[in-house]
Amino acid sequence: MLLLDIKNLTIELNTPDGLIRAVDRVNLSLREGETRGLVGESGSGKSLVAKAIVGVLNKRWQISADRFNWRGQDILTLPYEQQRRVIGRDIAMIYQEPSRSLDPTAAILEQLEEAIPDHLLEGPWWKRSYLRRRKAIGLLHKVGIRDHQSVLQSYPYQLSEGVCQKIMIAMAIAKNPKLLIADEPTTALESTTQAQLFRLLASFNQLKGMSVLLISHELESIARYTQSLSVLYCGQLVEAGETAAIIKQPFHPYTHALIKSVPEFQPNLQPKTPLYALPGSIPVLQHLPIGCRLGPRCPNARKECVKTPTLERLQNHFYSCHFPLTGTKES
Amino acid sequence: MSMLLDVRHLSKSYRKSAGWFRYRHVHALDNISFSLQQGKTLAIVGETGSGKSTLAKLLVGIEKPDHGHILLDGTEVQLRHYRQYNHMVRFIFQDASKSLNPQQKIGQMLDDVLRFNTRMDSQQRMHKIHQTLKQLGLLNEHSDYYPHMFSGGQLQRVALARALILDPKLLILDEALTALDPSLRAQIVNLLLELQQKTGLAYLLITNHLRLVKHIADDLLVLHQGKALDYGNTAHVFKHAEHDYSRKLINSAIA
Amino acid sequence: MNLPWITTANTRYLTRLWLLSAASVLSACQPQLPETVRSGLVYCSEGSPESFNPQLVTSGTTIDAISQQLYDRLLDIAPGSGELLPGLALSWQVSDDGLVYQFTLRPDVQFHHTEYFTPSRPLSADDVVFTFNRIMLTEHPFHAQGGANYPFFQSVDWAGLVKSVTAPSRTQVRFTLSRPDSSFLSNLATDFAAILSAEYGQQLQASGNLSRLDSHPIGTGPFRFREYQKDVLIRYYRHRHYWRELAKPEQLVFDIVPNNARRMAKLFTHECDVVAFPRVAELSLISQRPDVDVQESTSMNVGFWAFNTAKAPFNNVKVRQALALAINREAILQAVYFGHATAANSVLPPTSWAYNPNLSAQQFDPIRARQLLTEAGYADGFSMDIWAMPVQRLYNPNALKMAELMQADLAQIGVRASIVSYEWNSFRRKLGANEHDSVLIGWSADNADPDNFFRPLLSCSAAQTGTNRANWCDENFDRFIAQALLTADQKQRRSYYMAAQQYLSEQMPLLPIAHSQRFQAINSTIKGIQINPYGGIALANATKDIK
Amino acid sequence: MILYLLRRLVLLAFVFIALSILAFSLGYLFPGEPWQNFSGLRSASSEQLAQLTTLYRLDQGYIAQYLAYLTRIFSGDWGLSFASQQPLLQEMLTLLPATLELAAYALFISFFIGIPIGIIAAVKPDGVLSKLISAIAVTGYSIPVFWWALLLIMLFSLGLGWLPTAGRIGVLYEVNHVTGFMLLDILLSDSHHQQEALINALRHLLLPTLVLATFPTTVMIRFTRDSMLDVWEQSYIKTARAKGLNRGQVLYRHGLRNALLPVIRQIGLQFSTLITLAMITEVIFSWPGIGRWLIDSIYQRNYPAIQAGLLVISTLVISVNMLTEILHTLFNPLARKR
Amino acid sequence: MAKFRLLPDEYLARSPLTQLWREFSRQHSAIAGLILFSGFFLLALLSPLITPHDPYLQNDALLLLPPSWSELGLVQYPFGTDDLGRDMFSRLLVGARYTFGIAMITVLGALIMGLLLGTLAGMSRGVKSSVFNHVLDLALTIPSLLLAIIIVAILGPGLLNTTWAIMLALLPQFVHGIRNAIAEQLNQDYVIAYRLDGANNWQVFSRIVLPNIWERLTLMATMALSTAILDIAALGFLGLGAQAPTAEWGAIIADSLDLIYVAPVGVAIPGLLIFLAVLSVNLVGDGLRAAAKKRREN
Repeated sequence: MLLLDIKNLTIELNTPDGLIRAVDRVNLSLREGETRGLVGESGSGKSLVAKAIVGVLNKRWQISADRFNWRGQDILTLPYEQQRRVIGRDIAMIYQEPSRSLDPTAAILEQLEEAIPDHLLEGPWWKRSYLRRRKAIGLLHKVGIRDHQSVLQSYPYQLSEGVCQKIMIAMAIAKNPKLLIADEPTTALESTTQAQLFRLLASFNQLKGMSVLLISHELESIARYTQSLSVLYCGQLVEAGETAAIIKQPFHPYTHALIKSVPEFQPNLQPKTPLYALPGSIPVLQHLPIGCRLGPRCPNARKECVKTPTLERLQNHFYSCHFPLTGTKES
Repeated sequence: MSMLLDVRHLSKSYRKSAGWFRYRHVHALDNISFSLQQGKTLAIVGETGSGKSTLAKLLVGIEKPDHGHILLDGTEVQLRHYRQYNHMVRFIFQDASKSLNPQQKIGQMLDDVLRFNTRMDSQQRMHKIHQTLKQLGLLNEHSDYYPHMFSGGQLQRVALARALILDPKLLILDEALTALDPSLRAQIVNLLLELQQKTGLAYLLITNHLRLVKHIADDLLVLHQGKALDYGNTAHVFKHAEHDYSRKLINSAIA
Repeated sequence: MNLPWITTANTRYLTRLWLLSAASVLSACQPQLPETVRSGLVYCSEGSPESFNPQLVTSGTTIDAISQQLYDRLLDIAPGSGELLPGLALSWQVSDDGLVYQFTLRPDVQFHHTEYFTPSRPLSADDVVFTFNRIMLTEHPFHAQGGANYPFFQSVDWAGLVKSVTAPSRTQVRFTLSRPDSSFLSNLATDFAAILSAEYGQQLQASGNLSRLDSHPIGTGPFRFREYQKDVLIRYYRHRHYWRELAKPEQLVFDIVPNNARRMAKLFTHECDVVAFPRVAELSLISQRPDVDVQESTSMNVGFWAFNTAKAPFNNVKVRQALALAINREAILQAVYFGHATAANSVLPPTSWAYNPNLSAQQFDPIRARQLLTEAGYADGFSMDIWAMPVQRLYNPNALKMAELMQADLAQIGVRASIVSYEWNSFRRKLGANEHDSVLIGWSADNADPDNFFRPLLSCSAAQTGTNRANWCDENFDRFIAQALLTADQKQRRSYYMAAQQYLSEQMPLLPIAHSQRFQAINSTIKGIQINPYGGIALANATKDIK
Repeated sequence: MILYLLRRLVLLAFVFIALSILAFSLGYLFPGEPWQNFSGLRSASSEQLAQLTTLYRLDQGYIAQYLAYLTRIFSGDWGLSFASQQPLLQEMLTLLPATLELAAYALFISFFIGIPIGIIAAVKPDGVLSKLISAIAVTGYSIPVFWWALLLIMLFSLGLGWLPTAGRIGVLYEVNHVTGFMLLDILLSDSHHQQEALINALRHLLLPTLVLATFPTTVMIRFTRDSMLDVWEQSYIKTARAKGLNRGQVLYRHGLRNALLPVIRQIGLQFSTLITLAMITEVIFSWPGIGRWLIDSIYQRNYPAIQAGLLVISTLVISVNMLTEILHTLFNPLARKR
Repeated sequence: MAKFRLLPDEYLARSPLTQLWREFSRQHSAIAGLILFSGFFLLALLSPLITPHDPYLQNDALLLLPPSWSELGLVQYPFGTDDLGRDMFSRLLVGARYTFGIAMITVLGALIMGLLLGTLAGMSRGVKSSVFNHVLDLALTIPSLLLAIIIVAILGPGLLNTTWAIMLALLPQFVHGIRNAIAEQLNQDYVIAYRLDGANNWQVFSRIVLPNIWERLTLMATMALSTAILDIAALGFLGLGAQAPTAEWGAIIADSLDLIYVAPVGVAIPGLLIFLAVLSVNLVGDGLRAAAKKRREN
């Protein structure tokens, strides 16, 4: 069953100069127990999509979608409070800068306990606070923090980013969410810790069947831990499908460039030889090209590219390009 | 071939107050030695607290070492004399946007660099600026831009222009590639490699991005808590790291 | 309750506080006021008293606040006619040579009972002897208290005049003079000649607190002292054993409000029942209000501009005349007195029997003034200070404004005047030290005798004691007023005084500016307040008409 | 933490020493003889002068004099007031509570009205209500306090006749001076007319408090609003929302705590402004407090009083500042970091 | 095709200054404040030229004339005359010079002194600066008006002394603010980069620090200006500032206070002017702050 099914999600920013379409008709779906990567460079709108799912975008952003189903229920049509309740119950999110995502004035214990919903505590009410504490300690153990006593009494500034991120995860899994969205969870961390965290997320996915939406701008760091992949460029979905298939044979020039620019995916590349790179730079929000937004940078661009390509499907592999890198364009 | 940069037994410690009138000595760098040839790239990797940033500061002369010597082209460096030093070594910051004065146009900034360090007249300076911008794939018009008008990749080019305009022999890049988007990073990496081939520029790459190191660095130095663990040819260290920590670091990136 | 300081009693208060505060703060109606509040009278006065002993002071503010309320005198002055009436003295005899005065005291006059003094006996001759010996005898234990300064008595040369005060019996007091003095009885009736308690004096002497005699007063007047907070208020309670009819208000508070506008505001908000010296500028406005009555009475006073004649260039009579000619008095009368005053030609008001009607009115003639200055050798003018009182007085409701007007006038003749003002007490202190060039000040009569204007203001003796603001000492003038005192014949006295006035208008030690009316604004529910033309105000008979 | 407190105390001591040096040097800076400015005596006989010279060590160096001055300050001998010739310390001790009472109520209002309104304004920063509140706030802290006071007096006292214009209580009420705080004193008194006195005192209190509270309240509104908006943008708020807490819970548990921390500090800064404004308010409402007394002292050239007033007010202000800073540190783990 | 974004986009092309102005001009209240502010500024400059009457000329024939909207008023005297027959309108116009103009001068003086001291403190470190800190801490805790009152108590009342007093009273906050701003700048990467480029202290200060803190300086100046106006007026009102004939607004209020029932205009209008002057400064300051914040966000 599809856990999350979003069709044609559009997010627009209200500026004094007019509406800016930051996310342009993006489709995203997620099965139960699936780990999906959402890849895109800066300005691709990947964080916007994540925030739109969790519903924490501020008022300057306008969200619309043809379909925005969470477990079969279109949550955009729900009243605000109910929307919050559904999301709050089922979806958890962790962010790029864990230390800033924790309230600097509250002790970890307090913040962790707060994340534990009442309905998960089984026992008479007078035991609640004790149970809550036990549960908090249990959560810390789950994310691999052994020294719970000192951590619980600490304030965020006393802990390293890695530990903070683990606590964020602990808080996220406290309510047994169906979906965990991790928005660039490792950017601020040391490389040794990064691997630890990815393994941790993967283990929750495998052990508890929790779906994970992993967002990153580095393809290579998430390719290893995800089953499926969606690639965004400048607010447009360029390619989606099985991770392995995409890495092996990308259809879209952008995905292709992304993969080729990473030395790791090029085992035959000699050290100190030039990498494959798309020319130009990522356009800023205020100045997006019309049609296929990769157009100006695309090596294969032609006249047709001023029209936005539709999303095509080849088996389980979706792409959005007038001139895909392989096969013929099916009609 | 003489060494462009030769660092010998460099040590640096800081005093940290630990209560009333008591101080603790923190060894940021402990007896570090390495050398770098012209046209080569040395990568220094390590986690936060390993002494990477201290090393960078010592190399550009923001701070003075407690012990040890830094030899540039065979002569010991007199620190704090940036103006002479600048023709040899230039520093590139992690965040290009933060290293540029938001109130100053790029052209002015580059002009200042030339005015401080050379005796060119304004005509020559203008010419040099245009030349450098072109070299980095930027346009003359960009000199009228303010930093906020550039995108991230272009800013890194501007930062490179600032460094290269003095035709140095060595660039120190402090995490300068880490925060870039992959496609842009590839562009910059290509640019750096191209420059190295053309001009024989040497790079000292301070980073913890090991995948990149593997591709572009000739030599590798692993720092951990102020101490040098492994030092040698990149491919060799990747394959036969002696210390556990080095192995762990390498594995986390490659595995 | 885990807060230790909240006791049950306190919680009761707190609850009450909350209950009360919200609803009733704005409501003006207050049921069942306590008697001290209900019948209490608030008199808003213009300044703090300097002392609680009238012997030591001259200022009208102090006299208004203390004399009539706390004390009685041997003699009183009839408000209308100025005749002398029996006060604490039932009767008196004068010897034929005018040198011995004998008074018979009223029996059973009680002194105040207060927290700090309980009298054991009624008024006796000892008290009168004590009172006056304090002034006269330098060896008197209280004489040196307060700086041995008795300005009024010194200005009338009391010590030179009175040889002795004795008590032939408990009810008899005898004054022996060294020379006849026609103003002697009038001086005894002034507010300064209040009778103190000898018994209280002894008690203080025993405890060593001599200064309390002047700060914690005991008298025989209608009210007794309760408390004094400087610049805030004076509180009196009714004297329950007063020999005359008891005072109507249970409590009398002098609310000290130096600012005119604020005093008016308090009258309008009924925070004050009686307001001293309402601003003449607002009289028409005040009289339109139904809740306020304005009382007007003639008053013996004069506002003047005194030159420090001991200082150059003011020691030059031509300079003084020139300055006098330069002033446009008509403008001052309009702008400062708002027409509620008559231009003064002499220090003596026209209502006095000794007034010289032949004096020419002072001219406004800047051209002549310039000439005089040139003659005096000041063709280019000079710089001078005009000291202006910071407070409002009957004789000059706004000295600062008057000074500003004069500043502009003087500029016409090349005299550069700067205005100097200090807080009132500093002002008086510095004035007493004769630091000024010229000063805008004035005088209110204490009794009906013309001598009261001349001697305290312009005599040599007053120049030493500090009430002579012109710092003027002139033998000719002193001779006139001394001769006037030696004769009891009014006609003869008058001729001396006329001559003295003529002499003054030539010498111009001070420029008389105006004789002002006295006004009092009172809440229209208050009845029975009397203004005394010779200073002082009686509040004992005031009643509040409460609906 | 103890280390931090100790450091603060050392700083406090340092500041007080500097302050006392300033107050001491005022004795020389003011016109007149130093012995006059220190003792408050206008004139002294030669024996008195000799006595003062030994007591004040005027014949010795400045340091000895300063030490003698400090000794006197600590022993409570602050000299006499020029104007009243009363001991200054006692005079100030009776006046200070009046100022403190007024300032406390104003601070109370600014706290309990300013903060909630600031929060309301932050809830919908672009709403009409928020704009209205902002407009009122900017008006409030732009208005000159003395003019505002006069306007209110003109309206409520003279125009409508609702409220009195001056003083702490009707002069006909006699309240014993126990604590110096009027409402407390009335409650402590045994009078049968407590109730009437209390109403009367509250009526007197209303306008001055309102006037005095205007500035700090509006500043507090703006400050709270800005602080709240700032905090509301932080990612930990988003985290809290994502935890499933509702708006009120987020506001209460995370928003308020973080937004109010800088506000605590603000109170300390407000207090010094408050004292200044209280001085003007006291002058206009004839409030018998230390501010009015100090300004009167300037008119009267009452140098010993100015000197002492400066010392007391500055000490008060600095202590409150220090206290709020310590409180701020106590509540803010981030500040404890250093 | 690499430079498809060659022509700078309209918004981004602006220098930081024009961006600030653009954000500023979007706020109606800020623009209204700026217009009002300019009005007061011009008034302070030009008031002696445009007063219909001599503000100090006493006209004995026209005492306490009511304003011209009253039946008894005269058109030539829009706000009537005071109790010495001086034209109220002219006095109020000239008052801009004292209350507003002197406040500007005061702030300017304090700003220049503050810049000197703050720079010294900001660019030097060590023990010196820690002692300096404590002195500043002390000075900052004493409210400016109180400090001004004390200085006036030493120097004696008068407008000039008030100016000095307020200048001195404003100084600590300027020094503090400027020192912090400079210290903040000096910690920036671009300053280190600039030093590495070979810039000396003066070059760092003049080319980087100064252009980057002027915005903060302006903000500080607006805050100080509103304080200065209020302080000058308050001291004038208390009789410690401008003395008798000077047409300073606070002093006019104090003068007119005695006549508040007869001529309430004398209290109402100068107060309103002070209020508007402070309001305009505050609106400009708030607008500037909001604009700077908006610009940083974009």
